[in-house]
Amino acid sequence: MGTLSVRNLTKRYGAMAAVDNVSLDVEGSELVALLGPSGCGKTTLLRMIAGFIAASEGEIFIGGRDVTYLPPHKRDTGMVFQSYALFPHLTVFENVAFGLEMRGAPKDEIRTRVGDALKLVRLDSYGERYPRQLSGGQQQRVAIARALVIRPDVFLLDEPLSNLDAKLRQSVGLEIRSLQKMLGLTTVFVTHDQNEALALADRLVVMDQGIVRQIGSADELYLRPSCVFVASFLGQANLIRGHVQAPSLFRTNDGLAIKCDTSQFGSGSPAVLCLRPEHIEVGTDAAALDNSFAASVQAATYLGASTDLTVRTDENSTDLLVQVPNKIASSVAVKTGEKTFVGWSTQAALLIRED
Amino acid sequence: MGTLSVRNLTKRYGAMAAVDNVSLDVEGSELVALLGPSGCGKTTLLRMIAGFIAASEGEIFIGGRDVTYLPPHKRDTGMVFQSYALFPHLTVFENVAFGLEMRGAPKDEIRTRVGDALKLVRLDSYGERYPRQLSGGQQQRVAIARALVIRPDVFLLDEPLSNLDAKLRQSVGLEIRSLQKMLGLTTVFVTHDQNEALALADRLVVMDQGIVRQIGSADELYLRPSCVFVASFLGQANLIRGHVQAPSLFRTNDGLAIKCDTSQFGSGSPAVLCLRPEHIEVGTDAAALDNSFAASVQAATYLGASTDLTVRTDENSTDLLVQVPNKIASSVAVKTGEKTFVGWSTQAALLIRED
Amino acid sequence: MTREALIDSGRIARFLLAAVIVFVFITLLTPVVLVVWASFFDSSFLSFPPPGYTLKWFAQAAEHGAFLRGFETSAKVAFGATCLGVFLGTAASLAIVRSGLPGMKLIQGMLLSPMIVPNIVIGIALYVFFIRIADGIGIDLTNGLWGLILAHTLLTIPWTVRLVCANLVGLNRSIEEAAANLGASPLRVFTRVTLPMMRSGVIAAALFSFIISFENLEVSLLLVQPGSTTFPIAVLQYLEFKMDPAVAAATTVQVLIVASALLISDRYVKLSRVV
Amino acid sequence: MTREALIDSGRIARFLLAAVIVFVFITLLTPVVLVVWASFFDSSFLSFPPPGYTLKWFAQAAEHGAFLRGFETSAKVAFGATCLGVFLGTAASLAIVRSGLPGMKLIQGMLLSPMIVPNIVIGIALYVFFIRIADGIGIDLTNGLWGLILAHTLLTIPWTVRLVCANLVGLNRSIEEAAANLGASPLRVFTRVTLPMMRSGVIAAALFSFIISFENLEVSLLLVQPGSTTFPIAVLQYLEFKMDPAVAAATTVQVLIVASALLISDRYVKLSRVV
Repeated sequence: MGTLSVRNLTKRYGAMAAVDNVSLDVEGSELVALLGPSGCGKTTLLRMIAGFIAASEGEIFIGGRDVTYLPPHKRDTGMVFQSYALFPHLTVFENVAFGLEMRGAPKDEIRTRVGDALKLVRLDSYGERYPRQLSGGQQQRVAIARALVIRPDVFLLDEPLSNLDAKLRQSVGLEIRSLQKMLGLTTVFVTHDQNEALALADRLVVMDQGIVRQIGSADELYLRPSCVFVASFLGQANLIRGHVQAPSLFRTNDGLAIKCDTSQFGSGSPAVLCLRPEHIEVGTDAAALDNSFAASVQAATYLGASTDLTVRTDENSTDLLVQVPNKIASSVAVKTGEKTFVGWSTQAALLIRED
Repeated sequence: MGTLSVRNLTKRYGAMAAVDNVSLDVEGSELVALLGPSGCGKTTLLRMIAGFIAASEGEIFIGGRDVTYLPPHKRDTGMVFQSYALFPHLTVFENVAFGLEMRGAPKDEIRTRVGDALKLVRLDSYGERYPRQLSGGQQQRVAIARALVIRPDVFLLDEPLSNLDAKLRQSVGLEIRSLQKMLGLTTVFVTHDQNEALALADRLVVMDQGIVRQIGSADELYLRPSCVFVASFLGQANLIRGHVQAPSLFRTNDGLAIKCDTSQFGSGSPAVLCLRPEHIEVGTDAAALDNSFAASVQAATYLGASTDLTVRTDENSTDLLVQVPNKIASSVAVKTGEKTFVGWSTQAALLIRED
Repeated sequence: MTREALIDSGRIARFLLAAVIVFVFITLLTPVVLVVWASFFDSSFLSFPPPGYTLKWFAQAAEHGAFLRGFETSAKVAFGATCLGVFLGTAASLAIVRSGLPGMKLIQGMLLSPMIVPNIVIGIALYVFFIRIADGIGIDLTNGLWGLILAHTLLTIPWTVRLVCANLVGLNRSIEEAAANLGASPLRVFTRVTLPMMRSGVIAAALFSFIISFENLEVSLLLVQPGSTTFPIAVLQYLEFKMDPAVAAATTVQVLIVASALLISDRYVKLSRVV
Repeated sequence: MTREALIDSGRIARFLLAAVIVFVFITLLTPVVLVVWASFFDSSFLSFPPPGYTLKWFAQAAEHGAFLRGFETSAKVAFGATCLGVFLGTAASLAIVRSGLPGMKLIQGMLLSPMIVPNIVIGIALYVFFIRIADGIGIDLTNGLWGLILAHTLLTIPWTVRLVCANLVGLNRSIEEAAANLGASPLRVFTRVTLPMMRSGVIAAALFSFIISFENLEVSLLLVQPGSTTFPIAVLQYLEFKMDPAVAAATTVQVLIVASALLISDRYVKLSRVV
């Protein structure tokens, strides 16, 4: 399994850069997710790696080999398309065998390897069927087998779960992850779904408007987002604008004074306070925390495992979204309009730069 | 605002019943969500209420009036379609005015009421545009205004959020909810998305294969599901088959003995144990709970606000999915393979009937 | 492969594609160009190369009464056949697409029937049929405008059904349901929503029907009166006597009229989406 | 409204829809039925009602050499024009759909050009053009099979482009990308994936092309040799002498052949999806 290395890659359409000076290294056997809203350039980047879109600038190396100017059929990447893109006129067996045939593999070897690949995705008895005779999840697995059977240097997946229904999405996702780990595949995975990316990837690349906003592991991105975009794209966040008033003291535009680590910012400089809803405590216990305010509950939405509260501070009327886990034992129903306290520790309050 | 009452409603296509003997009462100003997987009959039921599908059996009353055999245009329901179904050849103003024109309202009244409706959905300056000139979210709001301007007896929404992207979905959902509350609309809302239903509805109707599985508020359905289907469809659940061995003692098929309330079941009868992942504790503290087992962590998936663990009991190797909230203060990273304990209180363990 | 080689191979592929298109379209345009060119030849026989150029054949064609009368007759027949064919064809399309009856595919296949019978034989069959009608109920359709219109309607219906069905299949049914939901009776749903949405398909059908009817020679052959022939038959009859650029001139005028009609309607309905 | 009234109004609507379909299809089928019926008439002139029925006209038609020779010529011409037209038209379609060049819509509009020029005039233009070619480079196309084939290719190209483009637009481009990704060179992508996926469009185009060419009378009028006319021209020439059921019999045979060809190909490509 090779590594993948992308250096200063840019794709321009006229004045607009769909992918803007992106550099990225994917280690052997690593699964990296490209994550971002639609139009952020993640699919363009994947298609540039596969060779379907020519680079305007920059280089792509697969296993140390410069493939920037190679056509797609000479790149040895195995791609799974969002629409699966199975050959409708070929059987499942013929679909999976296609890549080996193109490589001129002998008949016997093709039969063995296709059989193994179909066994890997638990479709060994489906070889004679045509794609239209399979369910969406089965078609997906054929597409995976077809891409894997050629033992690609890099495994590329373009929103592979987006055409599956919710329950299937989770199990197919875990299946892809376990195959990837078992075979040690260097993998790039495009998705717009943050939960998918968090659950499956070793590292995440968050993109927006063609630019890489941040690269890191799930907890790095979630707990230390580098910018407002990443903080609001991954999970929920209370993002409150203000400025640093004094060392360890942040003043929101609403006027609240909040104790937090301001070491990255000069006094007086503007910043955004990022507070994750599940890091905020509500109730009388909250009054003892580093930051605490008298507040009232404005709205409560029961979500099964947790309840989302909208809490408004008495001082300066700042609304905060708070997530309270619903534990059986401590299932104290919160009433709308109730007077209470909100609070959070200094560590829970993160200051980030304005975008 | 009228009430809606559906009595023993059935729709058969040949031998197959798409909607099977459904009864449902929706109070005035109540928002009821029809929830279920695709093909469960929820959309058929909604379309029967609107009059697009004729009932095979049963009755539909709107505000006490029997509308079972009325054609759609005489039912006074206001429907928002999944595809919005705006009239492409009419402007936004003309789209919203359509229903009033059909009712022969005078020009002046139409102008005022359409203006008010557009203001309600914050599109007052878009009257002259055509639907194709609007974004998806804006089209959605035009569809809502068009359905509301006729002051319908019942407000019907067919997967209104499914064509919007994730961030918009939440805000449009909350907007629909606040309009519905403000105007006191009797509302039926079809969705396949459990979070949407939990967040927006007063009561949920869970359907499967044309049958109503359970009707109740969000926490009723989540904490006291009546069957395996509801338990697994709403949120995540560990569902473990077994039988009642003695009063307050359940024996799983794997052989684990679990203390729980067995009052609804006779001794020896088969049942399914439903354990919500967030009701299970992991760690040394768990050893003190009503049910506790020595166990090891098999896999951990970081999800931002929480971490999903797969934990296997040492005794009988039963795998359990556990959701641990990620608190800043107690962020103890769980290592795969680590020896620990799992446990849960008697109240957390719910026995339900096999489907 | 270097960057330059990659770009070059892309260029070659694009060049080949462009060459095929250019070749095919030169082929298709050759007759039009030849006809328009020939209408300016200053010679009394159609032959290349021309000794010189003149405009006199346009005057000549305009003075030849049969061309003018042919134009008039063809226009009337095409108008009638278009109205009738579009009306019936649109109704049939609605029935086909909306009824969801089984066997609809078979019926769609039957639309081919006017194509598989040689048009000239359609003409004979109708001629004999019209004689029978004249004998039976005393309405003589054999040599009047109405006989031609009815005959041409057989050509316009299949085009209408094909184009309107293609348009209808793409329409979102729920838009009509929305209208009903807002209180529109079935008739008002049809007039206020269905018809306006079918507009582009119906206009395209009308255009094609008109052109198809106007150009048709064969179906009309046995059904025209000696004094009032259609334009294509006038051209045929003229060619039996002489083959001079006047025919080309008359055709050029006709091509110009049809082409401008197409260009004008393209402003309202994008033809490239329906052709 | 009671349940019964609702059901009744539904029944009425369905009845009206069915009535329109039946009426339109009776209209369309009338010529075919008349022709087939007339081929059994036991009278020497086509007239209703027949005095009796006979099979002798089929024998008569088979013995009439011009019909047989016409069939052969038409079949050869249609085959040639289909091969050439489908080859060029398919290449042009690929270029049109895949190049994404601007101005493609204009070019698609030009496909109409053989429709807006009367076919008989296309025949003249080509006749004159072929004479010029014969003078210039010594290849005489004016009265051979090749001239007819080239002329008919002008009719088959637009049908091919229309049908193949409709088919290509619906194809998922990423299937070809998947083939390239699996190591197929552009040529192998085309032969192994693109061509097989275009199959239904190309077959439909070939069928339509063959029928259109086989039935065409007008383009051929000036281009046929005295000894070797096409079938429609043989019919026209026969009708100049007598109008007896032999013509109907010959046409019935031809309709049967074409209809069975359509039915057989429907097993491989659903015609109702491409027509």
